[in-house]
Amino acid sequence: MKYAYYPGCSLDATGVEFDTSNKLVAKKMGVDLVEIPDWNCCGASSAHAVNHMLALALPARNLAIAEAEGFDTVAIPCAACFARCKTTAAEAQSSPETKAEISDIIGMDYQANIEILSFLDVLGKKIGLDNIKAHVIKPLTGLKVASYYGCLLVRPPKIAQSDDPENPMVMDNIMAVLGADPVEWGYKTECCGASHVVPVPKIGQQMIHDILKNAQINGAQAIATACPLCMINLDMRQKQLNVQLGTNFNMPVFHFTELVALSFGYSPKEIGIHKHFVPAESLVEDALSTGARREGA
Amino acid sequence: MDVIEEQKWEPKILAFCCNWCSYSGADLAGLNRMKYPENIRILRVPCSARVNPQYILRAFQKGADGVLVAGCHPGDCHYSTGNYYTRRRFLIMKRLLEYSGIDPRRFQARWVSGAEAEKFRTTVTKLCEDIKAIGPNRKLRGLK
Amino acid sequence: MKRIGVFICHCGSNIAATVDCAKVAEAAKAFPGVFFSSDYKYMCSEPGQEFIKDSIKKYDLNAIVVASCTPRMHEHTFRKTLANGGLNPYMFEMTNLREQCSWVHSDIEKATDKAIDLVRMSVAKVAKNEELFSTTIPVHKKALVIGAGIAGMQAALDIADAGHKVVLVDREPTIGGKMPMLDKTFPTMDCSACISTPKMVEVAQHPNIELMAYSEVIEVNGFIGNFDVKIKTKAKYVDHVKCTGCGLCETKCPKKVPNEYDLGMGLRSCIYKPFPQAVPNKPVIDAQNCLKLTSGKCGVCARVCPTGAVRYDDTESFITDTFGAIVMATGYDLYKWEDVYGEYGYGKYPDVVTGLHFERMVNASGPTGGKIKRPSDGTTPKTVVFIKCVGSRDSAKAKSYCSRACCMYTAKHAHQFVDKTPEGNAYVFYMDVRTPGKAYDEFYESTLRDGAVYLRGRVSKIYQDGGKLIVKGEDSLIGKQVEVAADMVVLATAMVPSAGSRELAQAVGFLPDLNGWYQEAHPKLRPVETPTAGVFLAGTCQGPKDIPDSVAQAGAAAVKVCGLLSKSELETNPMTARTNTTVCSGCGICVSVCPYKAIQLQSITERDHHGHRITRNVASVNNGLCQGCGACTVTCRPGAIDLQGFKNDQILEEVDSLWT
Amino acid sequence: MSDTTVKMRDIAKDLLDKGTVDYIIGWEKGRFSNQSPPAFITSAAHVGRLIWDEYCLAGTAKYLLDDKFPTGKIGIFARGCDARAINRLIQDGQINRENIYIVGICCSGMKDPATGNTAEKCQYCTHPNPIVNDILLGDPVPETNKPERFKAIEELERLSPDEKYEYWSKQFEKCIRCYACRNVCPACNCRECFVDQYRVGWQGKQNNEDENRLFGLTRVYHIADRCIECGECARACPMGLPLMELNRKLIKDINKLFGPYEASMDTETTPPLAKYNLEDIEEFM
Repeated sequence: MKYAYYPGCSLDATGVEFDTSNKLVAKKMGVDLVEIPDWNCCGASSAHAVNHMLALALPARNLAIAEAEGFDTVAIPCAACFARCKTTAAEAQSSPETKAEISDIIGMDYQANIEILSFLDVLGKKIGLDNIKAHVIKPLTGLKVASYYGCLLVRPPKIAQSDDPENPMVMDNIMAVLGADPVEWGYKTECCGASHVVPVPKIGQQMIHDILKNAQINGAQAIATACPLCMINLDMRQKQLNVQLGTNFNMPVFHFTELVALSFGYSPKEIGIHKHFVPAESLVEDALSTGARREGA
Repeated sequence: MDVIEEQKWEPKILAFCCNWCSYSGADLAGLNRMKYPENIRILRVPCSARVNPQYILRAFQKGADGVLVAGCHPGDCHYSTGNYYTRRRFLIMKRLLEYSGIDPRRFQARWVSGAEAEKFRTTVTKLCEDIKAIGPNRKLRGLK
Repeated sequence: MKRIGVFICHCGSNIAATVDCAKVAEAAKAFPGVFFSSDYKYMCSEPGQEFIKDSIKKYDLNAIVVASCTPRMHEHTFRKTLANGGLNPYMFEMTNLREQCSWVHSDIEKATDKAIDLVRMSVAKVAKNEELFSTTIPVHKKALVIGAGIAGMQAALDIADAGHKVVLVDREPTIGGKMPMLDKTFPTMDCSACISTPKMVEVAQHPNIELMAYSEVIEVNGFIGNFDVKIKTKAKYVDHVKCTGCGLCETKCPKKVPNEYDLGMGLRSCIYKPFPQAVPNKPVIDAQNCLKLTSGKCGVCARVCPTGAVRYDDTESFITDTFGAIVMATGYDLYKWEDVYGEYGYGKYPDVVTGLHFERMVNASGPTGGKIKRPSDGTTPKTVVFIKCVGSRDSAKAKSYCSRACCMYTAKHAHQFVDKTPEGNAYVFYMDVRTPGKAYDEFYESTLRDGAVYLRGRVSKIYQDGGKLIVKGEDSLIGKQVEVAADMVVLATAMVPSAGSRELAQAVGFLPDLNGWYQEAHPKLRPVETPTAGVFLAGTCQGPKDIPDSVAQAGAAAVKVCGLLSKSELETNPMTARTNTTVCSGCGICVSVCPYKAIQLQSITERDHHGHRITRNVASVNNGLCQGCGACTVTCRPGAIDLQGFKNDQILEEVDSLWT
Repeated sequence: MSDTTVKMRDIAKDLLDKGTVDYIIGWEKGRFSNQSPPAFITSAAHVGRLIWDEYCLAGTAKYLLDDKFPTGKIGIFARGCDARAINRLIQDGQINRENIYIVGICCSGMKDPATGNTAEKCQYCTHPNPIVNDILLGDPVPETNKPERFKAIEELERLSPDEKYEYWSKQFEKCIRCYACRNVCPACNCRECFVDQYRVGWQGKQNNEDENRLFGLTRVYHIADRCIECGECARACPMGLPLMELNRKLIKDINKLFGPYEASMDTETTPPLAKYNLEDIEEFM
């Protein structure tokens, strides 16, 4: 399998472990990820609020390059980038005029026929659970994970085309084959408030709080995310929350591919677990060791 | 037709009306003493689905200046589904007539319920006006 | 050779004021085939009719045209006049000079010209008329009612009380349908079982009603007055003649399984009656679960039965019977919300239940003995959220129609909950509150006074939060998001046609509407008839209804049936389709368009032009079924199938007459 | 001699020898090099007459109507168009599938004897391979749905009513009412055609432009949802009326109005005018 790979800005910065783990996992699975040459920011979280055509043109340029490079599929880890690219494709496909206008703006011919996959799709749909299971050498036995999808991977349903907008399962299923124990919880697809925490912290913090709380109530030891924005939001702000709202959250949060990479035998260090705000190594070590013990037994 | 005839020409329009809706709609127009042009000749059929598209050709051939087919609204057919067939048949026939060069305004199909006296009146009045505007039909006329 | 008489009616001044009747009569004399033509003041009057009869004799007329009012008014009158005058009543055509000429025009000259044209059309048509004779078909004075819910029972009782035999079929082991499952009925709050079970008993004891529970209609042939029906009775494994219904077997049966009647909330034995007041009050064996029937072991029930009524070797049995009329009363099912409403948890939260579950819970004879308990842990809920329009009025996900009864039963549920749980809170999420019915809105108002909180808005999500169900929704009146931590959620799920009702409709010979409800023959004027003559509708099979409406409609259907069964034979309308077999090539297109399944291909044997005997198919019309719409005639390219009274040549003559 | 011809003869011989069929309908060489009219081979001795070349224009299926109640099986060579014609006759209840043995031939098109170019009926052929057969000759020919076959219709549609009328008047004044179009048409399988009926008087017998037109328009409506586009009518017309421009107009509209439909691709599908859809487009409000 050979995919064009669009990391997006976050994976160059706050989400670097996501990038690392994606590549490690892909390598192990024999998937060839080719970074789109000269890619630009997709404008997520801001462009669409400012200028509609701009919001379409930015992702379109990256997609057009990928098409020009002869790729038929692009893999996009960041949920926000994914959503913007899917939206762009949908609008271009539905209206030749829009497509023409976009092509005109970016000065390239955008076909809008390249397939756009989130990393969940890549693992869940393309690579497949059996295939993943086959590569698991260090199962995360008993690790109680709350799979968190956020909004952009499932909404709007017609565009995101996730497995189920109300109750997506693809990440839960992946966690299960890693030997982890996905918990049943209610905040899978609630918004993490990423775009609120800065302008109106009160609202944003409450949203984060609700998510963490619900995960906690349902017995999760950790949260797995599929979006660098959600990740940073849930991970980085726990301390702040504890101060502001008098809570005492200490819930490790992961990029879901980090957990996959771990179970594939990569060390927490090479993945970058130590870079997390909420310390996660110990939890991981425990999980891995229980796994090892069970294996031994 | 010579000029004199042309001047006193009055169109003759044949209207096929289904017994249960459109024909009683026309009756209601009468009960309400609504006025509409004398050019309409109503031919009563049990259901608009009884109207064979060939009759339309025949009417034009014999000299009709316009033809109307009227039936119950879809869903209200006395025979439950008849007018659904009517709809398909005349969607096709309308286009065939147009294709063979008949002015589309000369043939119309309309749903007129037993209560729609007003709709019946306006429909036939409009039809008459249209046809007076486009003049006598000389197409499809048998060489008599 | 036709000798046509034309009679122009003045209708006092109604016609004469605008149409020169004498002139029309005069003009008619010149029309081909007209031997006599005259005008007269009132054709429909006694002397007017005498005038026609005398003229028939005097001028030896054999076809008549009367130009007066609309045939929808007096066609029948004049047909009788012809009959009395010694002519076949169908040698008659009527010209509508009043409603469609004199009343709608004012220019006398033009109106008169038009009148002449209209009469010419009638003359041209009548010249092609043929004598028609209506035949009669016998009526079997016995009715079949399919479905023994409240509607079916009511229809059966009304028909039976009128003195007709009725066979009442239900596929369940007991009759009664859903009404006995309910606790109380709005708005009067009287006990549902207390008013429905006596009806069940009445049905069972009625001398004119033959009850066939645990049975299904599997085949219907024939037509109005003569439906041949095949009915299957499932294997009961209990001889209901011997069985006294003592119930000993039920108490001794070792295996218990979830009770369908309690929607799985309670248990029943494998030899069981669905509920104590079941009718017939005798058990059947559930072959899927019975140890004896599945594994050959056990056999306890047979051993304990004092009358030896248990028959493990019982098999399904079939009967065929002939009925004059059929009443469809197949009722409804609840929409499977679990399949589509992920936001409500796809049914994975035990404490999210349907209204029917709630009915069983509050029902004193239900699985919880009338105590409202959470299915998950049996505790008493303090906060209950009711969600209306689950599946109804939701074209995006489910059904676009309104299920009509939910607003009221939700109000009832909310009332019952706050009533039984003084310190409890009831929240109702609604789109609209629709209470069109006697004392309905008052009931809703009282529920509000009881303290139920109505929130106008949809619920976007339900999720489990520890022991609580968090219900996130919108209060669109204050434009705020609301969140309720509930102990239990009750969904008012949509009504949908009962399973298998489509297949049954097709067997009987008509098609359901888009949503699968049974289509009435006319939405306004024939609401309890179906397009198939002799088949009538009662209750929710025709569309969502509450109990009073179902009962009322059942009564209406019963009256239609009684009207039909009061005749010993039906006169068929002779103006039906008929096939000219020499022209018919048996292509069968007409068969597919007939709304009444009145046309069938039938093989005939004849000699071909080489003198060989050949057998070929031709269309044959069943006059009992044909209603004379003529849809078939247009599909027939050579006009082999033609409509008596509106034959192709008649209509073509009418058309031609206008311009010749 | 093409090897298809050889195969044809072998199969025919085999079928006749074994008595599988009483006779077999195919083509033979005609009087002129550019003619290969239909042939009826009744004995193995005559299979040598059978031929397959670029002039086997005539349809074979319609002949089955002349022997609707055969004593034994009838063999028939069928190209794509003939196969659909056979389906048409079966669906219209005229013949029995059990009574015929179909030797399918994948057909890459015939020549117009006059010009030597591809015959018009073949130029627009959408199903060159027999969709129904008991045995198949030759390799399947790639199929395309030839949207260009509606081009002529679209051009006509663009004309004004008077221009249209003028165009068709010119055509119908040529018509000599020989009914060849009807006689070759597999959809025209009535026992008694409306136009031959005297009693009902569907239509005048005079041969003039308007009666001709009435016949033409009525006929095309009669085959509206059953025409298989074999193009036989236009081929058979001695006066060269562009009859397929009428048939294809209706086919085009039916597809546009009631969804994709090709007549006689099977023998079950109810023709569009014999059914309805509650959601059909509404122009008569």
